[in-house]
Amino acid sequence: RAADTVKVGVLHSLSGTMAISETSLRDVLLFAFDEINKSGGVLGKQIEPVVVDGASNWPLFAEKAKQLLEVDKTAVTFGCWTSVSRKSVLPVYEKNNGLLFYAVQYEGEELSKNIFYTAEAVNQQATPAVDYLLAEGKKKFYLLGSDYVYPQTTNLVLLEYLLSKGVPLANIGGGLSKDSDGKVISAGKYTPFGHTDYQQIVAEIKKFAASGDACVVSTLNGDTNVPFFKEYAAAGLTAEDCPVVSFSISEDEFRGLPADQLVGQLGCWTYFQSIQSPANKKFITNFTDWLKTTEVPGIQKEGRVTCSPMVLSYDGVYLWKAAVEKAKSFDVDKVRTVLESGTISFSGPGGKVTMQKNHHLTKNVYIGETTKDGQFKILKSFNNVVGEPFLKGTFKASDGKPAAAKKKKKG
Amino acid sequence: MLRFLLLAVLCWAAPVLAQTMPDSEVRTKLSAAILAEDEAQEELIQTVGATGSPLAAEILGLWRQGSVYLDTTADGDKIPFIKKDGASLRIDTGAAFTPESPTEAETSSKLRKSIRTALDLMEVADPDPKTRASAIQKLGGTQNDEYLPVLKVRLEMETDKKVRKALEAAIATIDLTNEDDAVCIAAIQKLGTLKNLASMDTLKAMITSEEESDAAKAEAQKAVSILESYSRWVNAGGTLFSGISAGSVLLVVALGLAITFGLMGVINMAHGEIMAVGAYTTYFVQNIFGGGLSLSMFGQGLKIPGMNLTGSAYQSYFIWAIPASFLTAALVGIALERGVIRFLYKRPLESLLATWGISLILQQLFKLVVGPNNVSVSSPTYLSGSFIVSDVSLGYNRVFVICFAAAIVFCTWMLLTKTRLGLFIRAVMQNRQMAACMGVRTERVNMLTFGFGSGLAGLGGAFLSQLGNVGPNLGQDYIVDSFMTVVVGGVGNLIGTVCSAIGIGTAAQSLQAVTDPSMGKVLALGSIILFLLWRPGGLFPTRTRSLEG
Amino acid sequence: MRKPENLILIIGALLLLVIMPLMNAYGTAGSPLHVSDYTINLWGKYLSYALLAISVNLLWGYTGLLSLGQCLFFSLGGYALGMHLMLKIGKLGQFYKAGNNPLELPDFMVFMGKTELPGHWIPFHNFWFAALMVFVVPGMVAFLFGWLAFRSRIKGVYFSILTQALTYAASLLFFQNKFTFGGNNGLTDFKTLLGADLNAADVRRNLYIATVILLFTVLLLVKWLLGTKFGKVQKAIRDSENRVLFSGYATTTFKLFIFVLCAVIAGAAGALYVPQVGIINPSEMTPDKSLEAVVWVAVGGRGTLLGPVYGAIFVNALKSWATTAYPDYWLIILGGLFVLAVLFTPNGMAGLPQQIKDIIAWFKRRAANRHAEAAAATPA
Amino acid sequence: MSSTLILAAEGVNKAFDGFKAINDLNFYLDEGELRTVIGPNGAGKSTFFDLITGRTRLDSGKIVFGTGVGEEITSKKEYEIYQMGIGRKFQTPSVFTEHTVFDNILLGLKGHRGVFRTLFTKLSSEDRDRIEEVLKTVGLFEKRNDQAGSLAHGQKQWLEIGMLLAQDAKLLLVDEPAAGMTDEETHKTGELLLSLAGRHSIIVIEHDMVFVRQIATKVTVLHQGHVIREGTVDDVQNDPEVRAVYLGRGKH
Amino acid sequence: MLNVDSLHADIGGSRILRGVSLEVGPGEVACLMGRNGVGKTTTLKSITGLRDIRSGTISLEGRKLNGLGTDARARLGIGYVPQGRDIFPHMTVEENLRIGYTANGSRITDVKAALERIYTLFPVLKSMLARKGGVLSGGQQQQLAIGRALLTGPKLLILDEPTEGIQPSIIEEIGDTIKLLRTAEKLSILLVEQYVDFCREVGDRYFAMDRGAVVSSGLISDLTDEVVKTHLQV
Ligand SMILES: Nc1ncnc2c1ncn2[C@@H]1O[C@H](COP(=O)(O)OP(=O)(O)OP(=O)(O)O)[C@@H](O)[C@H]1O
Ligand SMILES: Nc1ncnc2c1ncn2[C@@H]1O[C@H](COP(=O)(O)OP(=O)(O)OP(=O)(O)O)[C@@H](O)[C@H]1O
Ligand SMILES: [Mg+2]
Ligand SMILES: [Mg+2]
Repeated sequence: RAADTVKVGVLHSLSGTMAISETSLRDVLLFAFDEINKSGGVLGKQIEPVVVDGASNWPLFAEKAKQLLEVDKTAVTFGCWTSVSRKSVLPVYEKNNGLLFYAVQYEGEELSKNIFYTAEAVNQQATPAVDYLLAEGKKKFYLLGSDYVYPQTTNLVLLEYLLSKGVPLANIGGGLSKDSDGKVISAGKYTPFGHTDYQQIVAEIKKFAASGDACVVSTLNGDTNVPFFKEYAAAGLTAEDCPVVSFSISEDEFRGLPADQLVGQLGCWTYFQSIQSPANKKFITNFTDWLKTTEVPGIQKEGRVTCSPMVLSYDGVYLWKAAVEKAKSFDVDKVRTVLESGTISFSGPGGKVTMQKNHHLTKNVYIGETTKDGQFKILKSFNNVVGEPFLKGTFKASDGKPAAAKKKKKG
Repeated sequence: MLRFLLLAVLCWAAPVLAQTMPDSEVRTKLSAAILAEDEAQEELIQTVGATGSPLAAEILGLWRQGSVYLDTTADGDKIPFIKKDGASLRIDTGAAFTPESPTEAETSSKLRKSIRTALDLMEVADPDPKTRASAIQKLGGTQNDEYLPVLKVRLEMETDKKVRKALEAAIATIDLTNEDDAVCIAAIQKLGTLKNLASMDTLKAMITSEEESDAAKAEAQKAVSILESYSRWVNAGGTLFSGISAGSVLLVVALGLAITFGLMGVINMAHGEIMAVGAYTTYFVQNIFGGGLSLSMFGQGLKIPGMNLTGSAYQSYFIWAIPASFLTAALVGIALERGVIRFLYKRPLESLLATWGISLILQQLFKLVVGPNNVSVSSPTYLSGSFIVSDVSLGYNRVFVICFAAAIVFCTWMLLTKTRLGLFIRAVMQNRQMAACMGVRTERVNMLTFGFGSGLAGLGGAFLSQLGNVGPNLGQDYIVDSFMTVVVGGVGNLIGTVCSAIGIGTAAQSLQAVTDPSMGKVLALGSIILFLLWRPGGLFPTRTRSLEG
Repeated sequence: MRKPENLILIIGALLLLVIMPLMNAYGTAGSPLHVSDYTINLWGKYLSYALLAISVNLLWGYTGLLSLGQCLFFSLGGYALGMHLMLKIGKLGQFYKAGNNPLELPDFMVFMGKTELPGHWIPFHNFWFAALMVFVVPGMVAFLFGWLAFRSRIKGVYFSILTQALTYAASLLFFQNKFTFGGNNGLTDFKTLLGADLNAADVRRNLYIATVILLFTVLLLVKWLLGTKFGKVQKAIRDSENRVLFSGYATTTFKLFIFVLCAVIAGAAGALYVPQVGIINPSEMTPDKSLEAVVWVAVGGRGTLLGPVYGAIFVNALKSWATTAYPDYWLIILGGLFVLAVLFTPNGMAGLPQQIKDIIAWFKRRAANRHAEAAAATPA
Repeated sequence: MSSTLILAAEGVNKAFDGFKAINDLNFYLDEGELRTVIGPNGAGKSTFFDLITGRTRLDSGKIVFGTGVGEEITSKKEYEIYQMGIGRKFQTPSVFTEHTVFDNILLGLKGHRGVFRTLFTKLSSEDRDRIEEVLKTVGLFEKRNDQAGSLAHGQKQWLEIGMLLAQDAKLLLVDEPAAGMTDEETHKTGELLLSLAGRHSIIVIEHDMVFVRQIATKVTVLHQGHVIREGTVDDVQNDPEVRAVYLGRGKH
Repeated sequence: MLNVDSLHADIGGSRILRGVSLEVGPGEVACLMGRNGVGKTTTLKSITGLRDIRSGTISLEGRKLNGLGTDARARLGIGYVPQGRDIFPHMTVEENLRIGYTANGSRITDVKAALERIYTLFPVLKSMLARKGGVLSGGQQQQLAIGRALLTGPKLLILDEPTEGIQPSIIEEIGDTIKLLRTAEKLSILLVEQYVDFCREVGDRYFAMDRGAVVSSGLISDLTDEVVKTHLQV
């Protein structure tokens, strides 16, 4: 039996704080494996998933990664959501020369030869979103995020980016932090994990937005979005007054938010469930059907949606399959060489994705606004955006003086 | 009379001149607008808006909320319609009809924004002063001098004090862009005296702007300093309010624990999960009032039908959810007490381990029964919105929490001090054996007390569903805070819990206001540490003469 | 009671210190006589946890001070060594290789925009300084905090909540990027320790052996401590602190001493833990981690010498196994186990043999009674 | 102050939430004296002991301990006062319930009480002998390996007396030693106390007048926190005020 | 009234009671005596249900109490004053008393009169109604404990060394009260007492215990110095 199966690791948190997000990725991965197995497997071998629970506990992630590589000897692992979980397993993959596919938007600034990032890089989410908002005539940007590395790094990039687009410092909200010489080094308002009280921040945003043309760029993470948006709605702020663009709310997270109070808020991802392509339709139908029949315990069957991290996980599986088939081997070095050749692509539910030499994908980026039913209506798309992990320092402030509010004199 | 005047006013102001339009024409225009695209659509909206017709207002309002539908007939025509009392009414004729394949008419934020402006203009004459004031403020914020005439005429006839103030501020804000320096300066002064905070950013920008005269800059500087000192007061007021409301949330969350832990001495690590039971109950009640819900329990599908209520009947779900959460959580609590905790009264420290185990089990059960994601609980209309009291905004939800906290504290206090049961509870908690010797049915009292404490936790959960996440981890977010509140107040002391909740809430919010949320939290914890070092028995330590006390 | 304890200590030491490493080094892979590198590494982790549990137990089980912040000291020890390991990455760092980190700063500092090494990091280049700090930092923090706390006679749940607040505040502080300890991601991707490759099997084995040695040293220390009069005073404090005070002992000093000692043990445990798991970050300091350590002690047997070791190994091994075997149900299994443990083994795992003996004795007695009754019932 | 005094309390006041438990109390004890304090329930007798041992802090007045100049003890910590040589038996027996009877005495045994001393000094054979001697005196030798928590009420009383003996303090404060003892045991306690007097200074609180008569040379009567009489047993017993507030009309 | 027949009880593996039998008739005061640690308190605790027994029967007015909980026994009419008082420390004196007459429901019909009687018996309690039970002096707590037990309106009152720590004048009054309760209200009383004179004064009957068994019993008039010497002295 062992001869015609290949072990594949699934390393996600199925318990603890991150389970609310990561469980769906486990589900879609199992679906992808079943789909592949039905159509003959990979190199004629059936995929045998090894599912382990990282339990939102970072040292446990490292332990589980070791187990997958050293005990189970999996050919590849799909997993991790948070950056810290990825950081904790990275040395393990490098030491054992393993292969990890990582599918969740992240801050970049990392490139390991053993990890392939199907995730959105900052330039596949944050900067296109800002481009869109600038085009919509937004002049003031309030940067809000959770107090950890992804938001901080993203906002560092965004600060450079906004300045490069001529947005004056005065129009960047959330607070600036300066070094001893008075030079602005970072911007944004940060709240701790599990923060539950957004009264003051919302009051601040309300003031910030009172003069119009403002928006909020939110890198708030997971759970904290709910209290934030509830407070936002309760304070009477709407997307018309001051839209919020969030990078961490996908359709899946939306299930926990009162969608009717959020209509019109923006999201930016490389996939939306509402994409009207045959590939996506097929994906959704097959996934829903699979959910009905699967017997894996603990899989939620009702009211499921699809979202970008799920699709990027799914894409990852097929990219790996394509690479293995091209390399005609499961050997990590061979698979990596093929993946790095820039020739492996897959036409997934979110459009065609291609693995580049820098271990990131080229893919389409979509901006959408939320609708009452918890979906996104696509407003704009950017095609074939090249993922770039190292962005900091690439945007230079525009040399034009910061534009002061123009006085409109009747001419 | 009023309407006539307004129409006259609007005629000057509207970008496209329009005569009073008969309803039929309004309908045609509206339906055209709905079917049109891009600029044409926006123009049509402004035209219809300028009529001031209440019919237009109604339909535009519906459209904005996404309640306008399109029916595509067999031959590809599209008919816009609305739904009213179960019937579908065509917009172009107002007649009822049976749609063939209805879809929602699309809206986008741009579109909604232009509808919003059209509606704002109409709302300047709305009978409700609040609506009027907010519409006026928005018009002022655009600094678009085309709106000036409308606002000025309105000012002449406006009697409501608040609306007048809004009108004056709006006019002054628009006047800031006036090229006549005198008008501009007058406007700056006006904004200063009106203490109009919304104009602060604009005024600040004027100070550094190269296009302003020095006199105007100086005036702006003065106005800004007036506004800044006023804003400090407003901020302080806001902070105080958010402190009290945050404290009330803490109180609602910790009160149940004050009973189960404070009075009974059970280190109840499952307190948070019992709150989650309350929150999930609210979610269930909401869905039963609405469209029902389907669960997949351990892979088995389970459909719970809903009552499909709408409007205020649906909105009243929360009123029902409150007692329901109390009861469900109380039942869960009683089951816990009977099943596990009653064996541990003599070993209080062990209750920590057992209830921690229970909390793990419950968390995973939530995941398996309701699903790993958070679920969505919407706020009923009466809990969203806010009062504005001299520029401090008091959210209804927050005011409600404060009142609610006060109410449950009062009830709990009455129960514990004024009833027989209360007396027995305290007796049993202080000396179980002796209470039994007095004839108190200790088993029953234990059960009821734990049930009551759990019920209170359930109420806390019902409330949190209005403010934050409802999901398997709900409890974990609050457990540390709950224990801290109870202990800082002095274990076993209800009044202490109240004071400590309000105190911690206010301190945390004030510290957050002067630093940032992360640092604020660190400092709040720091002050708790200092406080406990200063008063090692909590706010109201209990004393006895026994050596162990 | 004493005898089996000594026996277990000796057998345990032999097994963990000699046999397991030998089987790891010389067993042929795949044979039943082989212990894999993975297993060695895993046990290294469990045993560091066991050390942490011992420190919790010394405080809670013997002195009655339930610290819900013991992981703070564990993490501080871990961070102290982690900082050294971080600096030793040097030229192997990603940004150095990419050419934009000539100063060999830790990578996280580079991308958070730091241009020079913060002053308090500099001495950590030296291993011996870092090693000293592993003990000094947790010890100092414990001393300062304990001095304030015990001086104001804080005790019971108030002490627990206070320690919880402390570790919670510390975790939030370390969480912040500006605090210069790597924020949420913490310190990770260590490469070498004293010049040896941390990923090499023999280095791992040596780390494991170091952990075992420390574990048994601490166990012997605790055993000795309990036998002295100090141990009796300590236990009396748990019983009735006021009475001890009226017997002329300055309980504050006693508690402070034991608190600092426990912090140092926890710190050393953390320092051994970090190179073995490869990461240290603020989530290790959150209150629930410390609570977990308390749970190990309770499961293993509070107030017994070996209970915490059993508890830490058992719960963590169970977790390792169940998160793979039953990823969807393991919390229910673990939670259910805790409940059952509380209800049926009041003295934890360490008390289990005694409990079994008691049960057998009870059955015997009952049988004897039956016999006697039957004899009495038969009319003479 | 006279050099023969070992304890002097002057103008001591203590109020709890407005209730004056000790009211302008003046009390002097000579070295080696055995003094009995009686008084109605709630007169403030135990509170007086609390004040001496540092359990409660006084509101005003001062308490001086020691022969010669003496030392003010009112601001000292409990253990410091103990280390100066004041031992106390509490009214409700309080022992280390989870220690054996032997260890209870050991903890009470005279000796150094610092952290390092307790860590590194071994139990000498003299100490062991002393402990066993005390155990025999209080009749608990057979129970020496039992947990103190499992003792009966009266046995705990004895154990606490034993701890006091082991301490070998200069001043012994004994609160109701005979409560819960049989008449014979009460008598034995009396003899024990008498044998200690002289070498130690002792204050005994007691309600059992037979016992008081057995041990007392000088009796102090406390009422409402104030000394109302001081004198021999007979003086006190015949005092009408004492009879009214304390003894009652009975045959005492 | 109360019948206890060959009670055996263990604590932590060692046998404490070895076949204690005693009975208290209606309106009778029985004194249980014995040296320290012979098992008097344990006997009382077995009767009130605070301790599990191994064998033997306990019955009140012919009703078997074995298997009933402490609270049920209390409601059947057993009032208990424990050794060590066991006042509810954080409740006021008034609340401590209130527990007495509310927990047992209807047994006391005239609460006011009952309270008055307690106050005349122990005047100090009346002046301390608002004070927390835990701060009272030892003797005051003892008085409160007796008052509280009387307010449950018991048929059988069990007192464990009630005179301990109480000033002489009040001991006398307690004695008088016991006599009064016996004659006027036909209350049965089981009294543990070390103080032989007190027993002689109030008792009808005595039981002397030694090493967990009743070794001598009879009418109080039989409690000669001889008996005291052999059974109550070492
Ligand atoms: N902490 C306190 N708070 C309030 N009142 C107190 C406190 N401590 C003592 N008291 C009161 O002070 C008075 C004196 O109590 P104390 O215990 O000294 O009496 P005592 O003379 O020892 O009586 P007894 O003979 O009954 O033991 C009592 O009325 C008591 O209620
Ligand atoms: N919890 C316990 N564990 C073990 N032994 C106990 C326990 N409680 C009491 N004993 C033992 O039981 C015996 C009888 O105790 P009990 O309290 O009934 O004595 P008593 O006759 O009431 O004595 P006293 O007059 O001192 O109150 C004593 O020898 C005591 O050591
Ligand atoms: Mg007293
Ligand atoms: Mg007794």
